[in-house]
Parts: sequence; C-alpha cells; structure tokens
Amino acid sequence: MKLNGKKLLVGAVTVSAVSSPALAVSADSAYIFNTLLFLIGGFLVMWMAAGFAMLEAGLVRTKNVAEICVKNVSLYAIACIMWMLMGYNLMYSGVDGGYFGQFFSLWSPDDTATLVEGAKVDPTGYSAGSDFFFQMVFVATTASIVSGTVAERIKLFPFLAFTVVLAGLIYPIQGAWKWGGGWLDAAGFQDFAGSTLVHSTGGWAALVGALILGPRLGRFSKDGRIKPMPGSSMPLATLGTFILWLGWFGFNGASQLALGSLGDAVSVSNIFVNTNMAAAGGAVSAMLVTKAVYKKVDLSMILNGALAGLVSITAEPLTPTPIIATAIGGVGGALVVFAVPFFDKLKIDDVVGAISVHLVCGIWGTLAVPLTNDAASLSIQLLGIGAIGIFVTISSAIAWFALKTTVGIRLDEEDEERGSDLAELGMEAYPEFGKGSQKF
Amino acid sequence: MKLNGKKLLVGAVTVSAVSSPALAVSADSAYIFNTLLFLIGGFLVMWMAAGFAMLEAGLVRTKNVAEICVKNVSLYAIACIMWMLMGYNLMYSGVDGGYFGQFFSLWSPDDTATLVEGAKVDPTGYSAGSDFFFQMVFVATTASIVSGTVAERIKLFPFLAFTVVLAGLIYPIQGAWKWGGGWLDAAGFQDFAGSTLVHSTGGWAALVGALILGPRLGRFSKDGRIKPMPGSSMPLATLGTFILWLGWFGFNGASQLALGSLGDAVSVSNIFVNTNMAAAGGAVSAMLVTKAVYKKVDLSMILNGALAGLVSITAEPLTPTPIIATAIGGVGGALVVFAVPFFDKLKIDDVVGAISVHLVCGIWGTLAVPLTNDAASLSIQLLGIGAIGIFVTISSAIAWFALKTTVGIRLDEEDEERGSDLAELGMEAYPEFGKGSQKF
Amino acid sequence: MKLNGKKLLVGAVTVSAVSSPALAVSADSAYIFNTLLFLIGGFLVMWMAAGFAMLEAGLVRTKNVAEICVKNVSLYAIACIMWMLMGYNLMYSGVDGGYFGQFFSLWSPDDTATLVEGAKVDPTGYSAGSDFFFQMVFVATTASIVSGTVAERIKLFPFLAFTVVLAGLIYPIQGAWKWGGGWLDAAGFQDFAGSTLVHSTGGWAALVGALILGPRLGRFSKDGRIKPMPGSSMPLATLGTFILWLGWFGFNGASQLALGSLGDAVSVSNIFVNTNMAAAGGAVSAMLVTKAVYKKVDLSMILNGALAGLVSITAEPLTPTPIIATAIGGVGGALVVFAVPFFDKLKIDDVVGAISVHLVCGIWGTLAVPLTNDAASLSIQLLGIGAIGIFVTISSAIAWFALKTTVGIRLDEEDEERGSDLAELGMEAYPEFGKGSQKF
Amino acid sequence: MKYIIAIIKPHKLEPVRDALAEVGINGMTVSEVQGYGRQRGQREIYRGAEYEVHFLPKIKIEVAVDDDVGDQVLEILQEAAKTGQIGDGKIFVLDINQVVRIRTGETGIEAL
Amino acid sequence: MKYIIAIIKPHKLEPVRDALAEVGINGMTVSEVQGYGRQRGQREIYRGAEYEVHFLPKIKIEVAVDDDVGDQVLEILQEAAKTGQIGDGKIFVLDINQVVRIRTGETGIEAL
Amino acid sequence: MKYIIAIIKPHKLEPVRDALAEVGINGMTVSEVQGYGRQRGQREIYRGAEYEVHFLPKIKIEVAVDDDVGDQVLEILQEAAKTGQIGDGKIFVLDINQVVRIRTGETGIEAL
Ligand SMILES: Nc1ncnc2c1ncn2[C@@H]1O[C@H](COP(=O)(O)OP(=O)(O)O)[C@@H](O)[C@H]1O
Ligand SMILES: Nc1ncnc2c1ncn2[C@@H]1O[C@H](COP(=O)(O)OP(=O)(O)O)[C@@H](O)[C@H]1O
Ligand SMILES: Nc1ncnc2c1ncn2[C@@H]1O[C@H](COP(=O)(O)OP(=O)(O)O)[C@@H](O)[C@H]1O
Repeated sequence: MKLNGKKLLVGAVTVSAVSSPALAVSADSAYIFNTLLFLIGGFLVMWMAAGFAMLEAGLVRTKNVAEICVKNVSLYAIACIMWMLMGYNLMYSGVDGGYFGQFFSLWSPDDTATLVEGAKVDPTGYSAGSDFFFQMVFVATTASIVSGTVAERIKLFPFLAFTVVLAGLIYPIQGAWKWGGGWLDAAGFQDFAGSTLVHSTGGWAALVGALILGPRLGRFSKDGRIKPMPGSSMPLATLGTFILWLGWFGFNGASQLALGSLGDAVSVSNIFVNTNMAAAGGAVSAMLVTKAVYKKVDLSMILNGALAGLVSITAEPLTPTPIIATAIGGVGGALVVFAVPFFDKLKIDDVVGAISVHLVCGIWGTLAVPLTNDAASLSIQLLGIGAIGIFVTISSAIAWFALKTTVGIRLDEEDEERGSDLAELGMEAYPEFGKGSQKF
Repeated sequence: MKLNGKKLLVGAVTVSAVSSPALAVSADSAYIFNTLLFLIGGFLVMWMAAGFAMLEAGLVRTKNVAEICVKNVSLYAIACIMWMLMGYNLMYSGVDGGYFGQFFSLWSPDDTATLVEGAKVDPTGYSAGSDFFFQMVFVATTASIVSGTVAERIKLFPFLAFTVVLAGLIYPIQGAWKWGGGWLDAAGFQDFAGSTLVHSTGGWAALVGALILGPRLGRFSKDGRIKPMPGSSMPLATLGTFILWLGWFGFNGASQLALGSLGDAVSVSNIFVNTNMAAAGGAVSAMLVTKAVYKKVDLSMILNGALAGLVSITAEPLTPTPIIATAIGGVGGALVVFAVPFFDKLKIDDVVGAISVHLVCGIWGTLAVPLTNDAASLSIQLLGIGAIGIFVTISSAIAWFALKTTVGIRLDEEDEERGSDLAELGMEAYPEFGKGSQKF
Repeated sequence: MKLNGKKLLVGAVTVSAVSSPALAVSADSAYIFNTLLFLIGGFLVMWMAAGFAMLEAGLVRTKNVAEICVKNVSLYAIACIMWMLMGYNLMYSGVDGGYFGQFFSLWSPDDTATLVEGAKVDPTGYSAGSDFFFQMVFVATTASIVSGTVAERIKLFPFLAFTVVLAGLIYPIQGAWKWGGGWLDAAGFQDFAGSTLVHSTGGWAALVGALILGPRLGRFSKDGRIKPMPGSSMPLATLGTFILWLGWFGFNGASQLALGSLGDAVSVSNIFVNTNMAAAGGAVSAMLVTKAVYKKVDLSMILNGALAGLVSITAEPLTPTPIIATAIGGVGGALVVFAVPFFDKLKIDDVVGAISVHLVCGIWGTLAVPLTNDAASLSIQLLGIGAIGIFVTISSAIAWFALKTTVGIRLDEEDEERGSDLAELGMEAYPEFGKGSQKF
Repeated sequence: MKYIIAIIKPHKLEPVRDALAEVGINGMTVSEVQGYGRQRGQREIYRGAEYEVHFLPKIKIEVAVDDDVGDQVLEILQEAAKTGQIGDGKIFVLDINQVVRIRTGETGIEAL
Repeated sequence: MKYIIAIIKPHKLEPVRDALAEVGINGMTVSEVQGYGRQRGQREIYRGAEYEVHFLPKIKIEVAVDDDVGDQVLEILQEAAKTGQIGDGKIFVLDINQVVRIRTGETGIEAL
Repeated sequence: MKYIIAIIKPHKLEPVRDALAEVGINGMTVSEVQGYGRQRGQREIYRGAEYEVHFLPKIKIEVAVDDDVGDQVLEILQEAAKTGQIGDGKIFVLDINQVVRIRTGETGIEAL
C-alpha cells in the first residue's frame, strides 16, 4: 500500500494499460473507483474485528469468553481512536524516507484540493477519509493479533494500555518505514499488504507479551507434560475464520490502492483469486499434515492453516499465478502445524496460535516475495523482517515491562482459576450452560 | 436521505465540486455509481437484520432463544412485504410537503424513463429498485428494535401483527414527513440517516409496547429489588453488535444517496469515518463509565455503548470532524449506561436495552445536529423529535391496545415460565445444553 | 450467467438502453464496473460458505459439530482448488454447443488482450480473475449442499473425495451444457443463476448420497416411527440462514454479469429486490403453513423456507415483478414444509433438509421461469431439469458406490454413537457444555 | 444424621433455599436433573415430526441435616416446594453413616 | 424402601425406561454424569498435544422402589442396560428411611 | 460397603482422582453440582443491577468402596481435596445395601 511508483503487475507480466482516450476512464470516475475500493476494502477489514472476536471467543475456555469479547470490541475502538489522535500522521505525514512522520498530530480529512472549482483531479487519487478508514482497520488487526495470544490470564486494562501504545506508536512508526515512504521503502523492501508490517508486528508483540506474562496456570506441568485447554466453541472459531477469510479480500484487494484503470481492475481481481487460493492451500495442507502426523484431523489447525495461508500471501498477493499462490499458502498451512507444538515445547503459551499464524507465516510470506516478484530481493526482505522484528520486540518489551512493574499485567491466581469473566466483569458468558470451566 | 437540494457538505466546508468537463463523470457512470452505492448500502443494512437477531439471541435466556430467532427472521420478511405492498408509496409517492403519500399502493420498479432511447440521464439519479431496496431495509431496522425490548413474554403472532402496522403505516407516515418531502422537511428538520425517523421511532414503539405489556415475571420484586436475567450467550451478543456496526456503514454511508461525483465520494468517505469513530467513542465511553460507576466492566453495556454511538451519529454523520464524531458517540455511550438502570427503576423491562440505545440516543443524536450543521436549528430539531414522538407513541399505543384487548399480547404465566420456545414452537434452542433456564 | 446475446430485460419490458454518447459510460469504466460487480458478487457468495457452515453446525447434534465445521472449511478449499486445476476450463473453455470443455487444463488469468496498448476494450468485458473468482464460489455452493444432507454418519475423507469429483467433474460438465454455451444453452434452456445448475445439482448429489449411505442409527425405527434428532443450536442455524440470504444478493445479482450500462444497473437492482422478496415470501409462507399444519411454528422450517424462496427465484430473478417474486418464493416455502416430512416418510435421512430446499425448489424455480420470461418454454425447462438430473444422479451414484466399495463411506456404529467429532477428530465442539449428545 | 434428597420444580429452588435459611440450614448442594413420573414429558415437534420428550427439568437438592431437625426440614421443604400441581416432586431421606468437613477434618454434626 | 442408583451408558436410557415402565415403575430421576472405572477415558488431541480425558459420559438413574420389587427392578435394570462391553456400569442399592410426595404430603410407598 | 459422596472444589478433582488411584480405587462417578454453605456465592453485575449468585460450582464425587478401606479413602479424599480455604466441601458416607456390575451381574465387592 501507499507505494509510490507502483508498477502495474498483472500475473507476472508487466504491461502498460492505456486505452484510447475516448474509451478511457475519466479522472473523476477513476477517483471515485479508487475511493470506492478503499471503502469496500475498509468495511471488509473492519469486519475482521468480528472475525478475531469470534475466533478467540471460540478458542478460549468458557470462563474467559466474555472478557475476550470485551477486549476485542474495545481494542478495536481504542485502535481507531489512537489512529485518529496520532497514528495516521505519525505513519504517513512527512516521513520522507526517514523513520517516522508527525508526532501527536490529530487527523482530520482535508479534500479541499480535490474539491475546489477547476481542480485537476489525479486519476490515482482518492478521498482522504477513505484512505484513513482503510489504513485504520489495519491497525486494529495488528492489535487483535495480540489479544488472542495473551488471553485467559492478562488483566483487561493493562492489555488495553498496551493497545494504546501499539496503535499509537509501535505500529505507525514501523509502518512509516515502508508504507509511509520511509527508509525501508527506499531500500526496496516489498510488503504488499502487510505480512511483515501488520502480521509479524502483531506476532512479535504477542510473542514478547506471552514471554513476559508467562503461561496459564497448569498449562505446562513441572514434569514437562503439556496440558491442552480446549476452546469452548468450535463453531464460533470456524465462523471467525470465515469472517477473516472474507475480510482478507478487502485487506489484500484494496491494498492495490486503485481501481480506476483496467490494469488496476485486473490486478485487484488477481489478488482476490490469489488470496482465496492461498487460504484454500493453507487449509488443505494443514488438514493433510495433521492427519499424517497425528492420525486425527484437527479442526483448530485447519482454521489456523487457512489463516496461515492468508498471512503468507499477504506480502505479495499480486504477482504469483494462482497455483503458486496455492503453494505459498500451503507451505504456510504446514508451517503452522509444526509451529504450534514447537512453541508449546518452548513453554510459550499462545492460546489461539496467533504467533504461529501471524509471526511465522508473516515471515514466510515476506521471504516468498522474491519467488514471484523481481523487484524484491531476499536480502532486503530479510533486512525488513529483521529491522521491524527488532524494533517491535524491543518497543513492546519496554511497554509490557513498564506495565508489569507498575500496574501489573497478570490476574492473580484465584482470579485466573475462576476465570476473568467473573473476576473482571462480574458476569458469565454462558450463564445457563456448563458451569465447570475445564474438562475433567 | 431523499433530501432535495442537499448541499455538498464536506467536513465543515461547503464547496462546489465541478471538474473540468473532460475529466468529469459521465451522467451514465454517475447513475451507476449512485445505484451501486444503494445496492452496497442496502445489502449492508439488510445484514443488520442478522445483527439484531444475534444480539437479541445472545441477550435473552436460553428458553426464549429460538422464539427470538423466529421473530427476527419473520419480522424482516414481513417488513419487506409490507414495504412493497404499501409502505414505499405511502412514504414517498406524492407527499408534497404534506403528511403522507399514497395509501395501499403496490410498489413495482419503473425505470422506463431512464432506459428509453435518447433519454437524458440525471447524474444524481439511480435505479428505482436500488432505492426501494435501500429504503426497505430501514423499515426492517425499525421493526427489529421493538422485538428486543418486548422479548421473553410477548406472543409471537400479535407481535408480528404489530410489525405489520409499524412497517405498513406508522413508519412510512412519519417517514413521509421528512424523507418523503413532507411538512417536517419543509420546516427544515434535519435527520440525515434516521436517528429520529428510524431509531427513535423504533424506540417509541418499543417503549409503549413495554409499558402495555408489563415486565417479565419476577423481574421486579414487590420489595423493589431488581432481578437481572442474564443473557444466554455473550459471544452471540458481541457478534450481533459487530454485524450492526458493519451494517451501519451502509446505513449512514449510502444515505448520502449519491456517489457519482467527487463531492459525494468525499462525503461518503467522511461518513464512514465518522460512523466508525462515533461507535468507537461510544464503546470506550461505556466501558470507562461502567468501570467508574460499578467497579466492573460490563460487556453488555459496552455493546450497547457502541450501538449508542452509532445511533447518536446517525442524524448527522457528515458535518462533524472525526474527533467531534467520537465525542458525540461518546456522550451516547455514557447516556446508555445511565439510561438502562433508569428504565429499570421505572420498572420498564427492556430485555436488550433497545429503548436506551435507540430512543435516548436517537433523541440525543438529533439534538446534536445543530452543533456541526448550520442548516439545523435546535427548535426545529425539537419540533421533529416531538412531532414524531407523539405520533408514534399514540399510534403504537392504539395498535398495542387493540391487539391486547382482542387476541391478547402476553404469554400466560406457565408458558412464560417454561419459555416461549417450548410454548410457541415446541422446540428448544439448545436441546443438549443447560436445561435450567435460570441461574440458581 | 455467461449468456451470450442476453437480452436486456427489466421488469417485463424489453428496452434498449443507449444514452447519448457524451453521457455514456466509457468502455473502460464499463469494464471496471463489470469487474467490480463480479468481485462484490464473488465475496458475497464466498461468504455463503460460512452460511452453510453455520446452518449445518446448528442443525447437527453436538457430537458432530466440529466435524461438520471441518467439512465445510475443507470442502470450500477443495472446491476452489479443483476449480483451478480443472473445473473452470472444463466448463468454459471451448464447449461450443457441445458437452464439455477442456479436460485437465489448469486455469491461470490472462488479460493481456485487454491490457496491451491500444486494445479496444469491450464494454461488456471484465477481468479474467473476477470471472473465475465468481464462478468458483458457485462450485463451492454446490458442494456445500451435499455436506448437510449426509452429515452425522459419513466419514470425512470419502466425503472430501466425493467433493473432488463433484467440483472437478460433475458440476463443470453439466454446467458446460448451459453456462459454458453447450447444447442446453443452444436448446434455449433458461437458468439465470442456477436453480438447476447449482442447487438441483447439489440436491441430486445429496439425494443419491443419502440413499446409498442410509439413515442415521435410530432415525427410523422398525415400527415405522420417525425419531427427530434436534439440532444443537438454533441461533447458529439462524445466523447461517441470514448469511446465505445476504450472499444470495451476490449469487443472483452478479449473475447479471454486467454493471456497465444503465440497463444493467437497473437489472441488478431489480434482481436484488426480487431475491429479497422471494426469500421473504418463502419465510412467511413456511411460517404460516407450519402453524396451520402442526399448530406450532417451526424455526428450522422458517429458515428452510427462506432458503427455499431464494432457490426458487434463482432460475429467474430478473423478469418477475416483486409481487410475483414474493409468490414464487412463497410457493417454495410451502413446498419445503411438505417435502421434509415426505422424505422422512421415504426414510431418506436428510439432516438439514437440503434435498427439500435445493432439489425440490430448484426444480420448482426452473419450472417457474416461463411464467415471467417469454424466452423460456416449459418443455425445454423440463428437458434441462431432466438431462441434468439424470446426469448428476448417475455420475454421483457411480462416485458414491466407488467410494463405498473401496474405502467405505460410513462411520462404524460405535463411532456414530459417540459422534464423528471424537471418532475422526479426537476433539469436542463444546467441551464444557452438555455431555450427552441426545435429549433423553 | 440424615441425607435428604429432594427433587423439586426448578423455580422452587429460591423459596426452598430461603425457607431453609430461616431455620438455620445454610448448606446444601443442588444439581440439574431430569425427572419422569406421573407428570409426563411434553410433545415437541421438529421439522414436521412429533415426538415425546419423556423427561422434564427438575432440580435436585441434597442436604445433610442432624437427625433431630430432620422432620422439621422435611416439612419446610414440602411446604416451600409445593405448588399443588402434578410434578411437584419427592423427598427421599437416607441415613448418613458419617460426615467430614474437608477443610478442617471435623466430623459428625460439627462438619455441617 | 430402596433407593437404586444405576450408572449406565447414555444410549441405554431409553431401553431401561421402557423396561421399567413395563413392570409399572413410572417414576425416576436421571442426570448426566461422568464415569471412570475399568473402562478408561479416551485420548484426545488438541492442537498437536495429546491428552487423556479420564472420564466418560454416563447417565445416572435414581429410582426409589418398594422393597419387594427391589430385586426384580435390579434384574430388569441389569438386563436392559447391558451391552456386555466394558463400561456398562454399576447399580448401587441404598436403604431409604422415608419418602414424601411434595404435592400431597403422602409418605411411604404411597408417595412413589 | 460404603457409598461415599464428596463435594469438592472443581480444580481438586484431578489430585483426588490421582490420590485414589494410588490406593487402587479405580472407579468413581462425578458430576457438576452447585453448592452453598459457609462460603456464599458472589455478587455479580448485569446491566447496572447487582445481584447475588448464591451457589458456587462444585464437583460431586460418588465412589463405592469396601467397608474396610472406607476410612482410608476418607482420609485420602480429605487430604487431596483440602485447600484450607472456606468452601472445601464435605464428605458424606452412606451404607450400601447391594452392588451389581451390569456387564457381568457380579454383586458385592466383586462388582466394584
Ligand atoms: N420412584 C421415583 N424415584 C425417583 N424419583 C422419582 C420417582 N418418582 C418420581 N420421581 C421424581 O419426582 C418427580 C415428580 O414426580 P411426579 O410423579 O411427576 O409428580 P408428583 O410427585 O407430583 O406425583 C419426577 O419428575 C421425578 O424426577
Ligand atoms: N467404585 C465405584 N463407585 C462409583 N461408581 C463407579 C465405581 N466404579 C465404577 N463406577 C461407575 O461405573 C462406570 C462403569 O464402570 P467400569 O468399571 O468402567 O465398567 P464395568 O462395570 O463394565 O467393569 C464407571 O464409568 C463409573 O461411572
Ligand atoms: N448440609 C449440607 N448438605 C449438603 N451439602 C452441603 C451442606 N453444607 C455444605 N454443603 C456443600 O459443601 C460445600 C462447601 O461447604 P461450605 O460450608 O461452603 O465450606 P466448608 O465446608 O469449607 O465450611 C457447599 O458448597 C455445598 O455444596
């Protein structure tokens, strides 16, 4: 997104699409098409907030379901507010090849340049609000990733405080490096819709959070046994995954940033196809791999696999052919099946598998860009992954530690036992269903 | 909506957007853009029917969940049919500054004027069907508001009969006053997307219904204690809220009624941003207020708060800057936290908080218009709120009483005890989960 | 879809919409509009996969909920992959009035003809990817229909193997006959969006599957009694229905295949209206009929009724007036209420009523086309229904039998008793809720 | 000591608990059960097929009491749980051999 | 009187109920329980980690009967609930001290 | 034989099961119940209205044991289930009249 001088890449062929003038799209029409793409993409990505909420509500235990719903609604709201208060301008205003834009600068739409009489309209332009809206929902996605990992044991307000920092500082600063036109963009780093900028960023923040927070009580016993804590509702987790899958068409498709020309229309279409095929590849590969490795098919892994496919294709959903996109997603789906028990073995407790999905596959997807896009080089991709990884890790560690040593981030043991719903909300998510919060 | 002579308001600046002819949007393209906006807006608002269904299914007790699903599906269906049979033409055909349009006039699309050879296409035009579709889903929203308030004790068919009257008569008549170009429009009343016309109308009808119907058995004990009856599924309520949030982009955004010019594209974008910010403001403010007042965060209040923000911005989603929109929504979110226990104290039993959300914040939002829109005056806004409030209150009271004295509107005690699902449907919503329908 | 020489039918009037050149839509804009219609329609239909998943998850018993989620995610993924690997080209490439296109031909987008400099853009054109994407989600729908009928007793991998055959061979071959421009198209068969091609095809495959697989254990007792096995979650079933209803706007609306002219904009709008009215008619009629026949209103029947209305209008959503569309849907809704117990009496065990909804109403909808569309004749409609019915029945029977005699398609009794979730996935869908998987 | 098992209608739990509390019985264990007796289940309909659900939701109360309040408790229970309608339920009294409070190890009447 | 507690396999409830009804036992209380015995739980997998679920779903039937039909009921129960497979369950017989029908206050055998 | 009914805190089930297994008690039946005693319920809030939930989730264990291990089992149960906090629960011991294993028809101590 926000790529200056983006080449028109369709499949693997570079063409220049110029219709004869009489048939061409007028500048105003193009502007409207571009704006509309952002609006449609924006509402689809906004919808992903519901997807994360349902996925996480399905994967936590009953006693923490209401709390995870609170977190997902309020983190989305807070991320939006922070984005307006300071995030947008920090990421996009005056980065100029540097490290960040304007600090503490309230965003407000300004389209007067477009709307004054006689203005020459740029056919690659779009309204300020549509751009803001679309970029905003990306921040929310980043924040959503964290909530799943640290669920069932983190306190509500410290978590939300972290969201403030993530949405107001960490995300926009690293985002400025690439999409804001900062130094990484200048270096040639490629990340079409955010395998690294959105997903790995969320993943790193989640990983650091999980390490500092520690695992849930009883999750890893002293004798080395791993105790699974099955999620409370598989259909909600499935619904969440479908919502995310749907939202991803907006996430990747509208990251083309334009629909005002034939070339853009073709590109957006191909992105839709590739996005879908990568998810399909991820789901099928996770299914086959779990069946092969564990003899049983694991639904939660298939869901993670579909998401893994989506994350993997996000860095470059345009240049691969559909079959290659399927393969890139398929590798992601397989990766996740091994990553989940791997983090378990490290005693990193990730309730919903967000680190495996968003961090591991975010890295994989970013590394896979040079396979199909000649503008990318493996070394620059590694540079981007590394730079952003280090920045996000350090800055989140500071934020988590600051919270830990001041207000504390973890529920006390008794509260964790009876569940965050009773402890922090004084209510139950399903007051008339099962009382026990654990299989026995 | 349906505003004649709508000024182009973008942010707080009035500009006239006229591109140089060569670059302008052709009339046909504009027509298609406008139509497309209605279609997209329409399907998003239709989706709100699912949102109400899930919100209400999550907030009623297990023994009434299937019935509330029946109500939500059938009220939507009935509202659509009534809209076609008589509502549309009653609201929009030949109102001419008066009080209503044509009675009992079946709607059918007629676009021949547009489609005849050589017709001069109006760039602010749109297809008849797209307009009908978009307006139709608004009626359904109004009807959905009522079902939540009167849940758990009303009989199915009398409720649906009320829906017939609401969708066929009450809604279109008051709607004609403003959007149909009736006397309130002439008076200068401002209600962009229906804080009053849709939400307060639903809210008044719900309030009158709740009063005539009485509270659920055991809800208010003789000694003045209030007995909460917690909803059966918090994640469904959360899902419903997210669905409504998403649908609201269509609700408010497409109420711009046009996308065929740069100005419209900018306006729709700003409406999207403001709609989202108001919801975010409402959610955050409800969270902080419940925490401050009750020491606990209440998920159901946060959900109500987000919706309160949305209702509050609906009367004027275009003119505020985003930060003002956040504030308008934030006030709505706070209002709802106090309104809910207030109605409890009055022993008005509103199962899902619809009166607090839609009526209270509908009024607030309508009153807030003059803050940012100079075309509105407080006195005219009060006139509109009052006139519609009186009309809807009286006409719904007549309808509710007529039903009460003829067929009866309330389940008998035993049926209410065992739940409307068994009583009216002979089935259970969750046959394999908890049997008890109350916490004990 | 894919109709050559499609007439512009608006309501029942045939007009030719040609604006004066200055106002007309440029060819490039038209191309973008058409592409956008496919993309929007495509993501809406993709969303139907979630609808089927939720509907089916709500209608099976707790012990089979996770498995049905696995099936719905993976069948969608597999259908997409098969469509790319061979389905698309088998259905659309070089059918030329015949019986099928190219076998085993991998699809990949090719828009170079459009994008080369100086190309003359066809205003009825669209990008290859958008078309592929839209058609792909139709295949997935067909496959979803089957999974509901055979739920709770079929083994996972044989089911998925059937999906491979259905999506890779059966669906595209019969699809080629009409939409691929094959012999049925030449004969004048009319099926706008697939009452027969999609819904009946899925229905036939499901019916044959149900017959070969046999009913669930205990479903029909030897003394002729029918034992209902109530679904585990009515709100999920309701959600699924709303999702499908929403998706259907894409299903039918984008089957207009173009949005680049006034006539197309009008047509798509009217299709939206008719689609909605038919669903409303189906829901209301199912409600009234169940109340009349059984004295109780049955939610699951209302849901089926809405879907029945949608299936019924799918063969011709354009030519009816809205009131006729309501009636066509209403007949569908009534049909389903009688079809469900009818299949029960035949001891055909259809867990979610998919045969009644998709096959019975698919036939009804196809037969209803001549009522409003003069281009259709009853005899040719019967020919199409019959030809496709015979082909799908025989080819699915071969596939099901082949699977049955080689790997077996049915869970063994003990596995069926304890549920497919434990048997095939080794997990539970709701581990903390009700343990019993049956009402007792 | 006596182990009293009462099967009652669900909405009677609250009055029963209050009534017992009034005479100082401040401990009990309850669970959701399903019952079948003179009051038969209800006919339900699902997708056009009628069927009988044989069991009805009931609440089971288990309360251990000292022998000498046993009869009083029985009376209170019966009174508080009674609606006079079929399906009101039963009370079963069993003998307890021994009671232990887990927290303290106290036994006998001290443990209640 | 006897208080018979039977732990059986879930799908055996219907035959047991029918068999008891045939000899005129038309009242009982059932609940969902989980059991553990010679038949151990199953291994389940969740996200790559295997674990044992120790308990299996069972149905608990509680039925109070007159002393002189006690043995017959035991036999019927055993027969109707038997599959011959491990995990069929147990029947425990306890003595009842007293029974009351809440609706009428009847006691003893009249109360059943 | 003895029928031991223990009401314990939910998270104590696992230690109890392990402790009993160690002394060879490999069968039991458990269910989810709700209890009320010295440890009262909690205040919850819903939509601005506070209310008391009187009952707390507990686990009920039922285990039939031979008379001569009864006391040992009691001790083990008490030890394994104890947290020392209020609400740890109670153990009730009842006498069993008869036991039958459904699968084999064995009775008495053989049936366990
Ligand atoms: N013999 C029995 N053993 C155990 N529980 C019984 C017995 N008979 C009845 N019950 C329980 O008591 C409840 C009420 O009994 P029922 O005969 O329906 O009503 P009533 O006691 O008013 O005559 C039943 O639902 C069942 O739970
Ligand atoms: N000592 C016991 N006390 C209470 N319940 C028991 C006891 N032993 C077994 N059970 C119950 O009986 C069920 C079946 O017992 P199990 O030993 O598995 O099979 P079987 O009786 O066929 O040998 C168990 O799941 C448990 O619910
Ligand atoms: N008289 C009683 N009869 C049956 N169950 C009881 C009785 N008293 C307490 N219980 C059960 O024991 C549990 C713990 O008792 P409580 O008095 O709260 O704690 P403690 O035993 O530590 O003093 C209660 O929640 C309830 O389930």
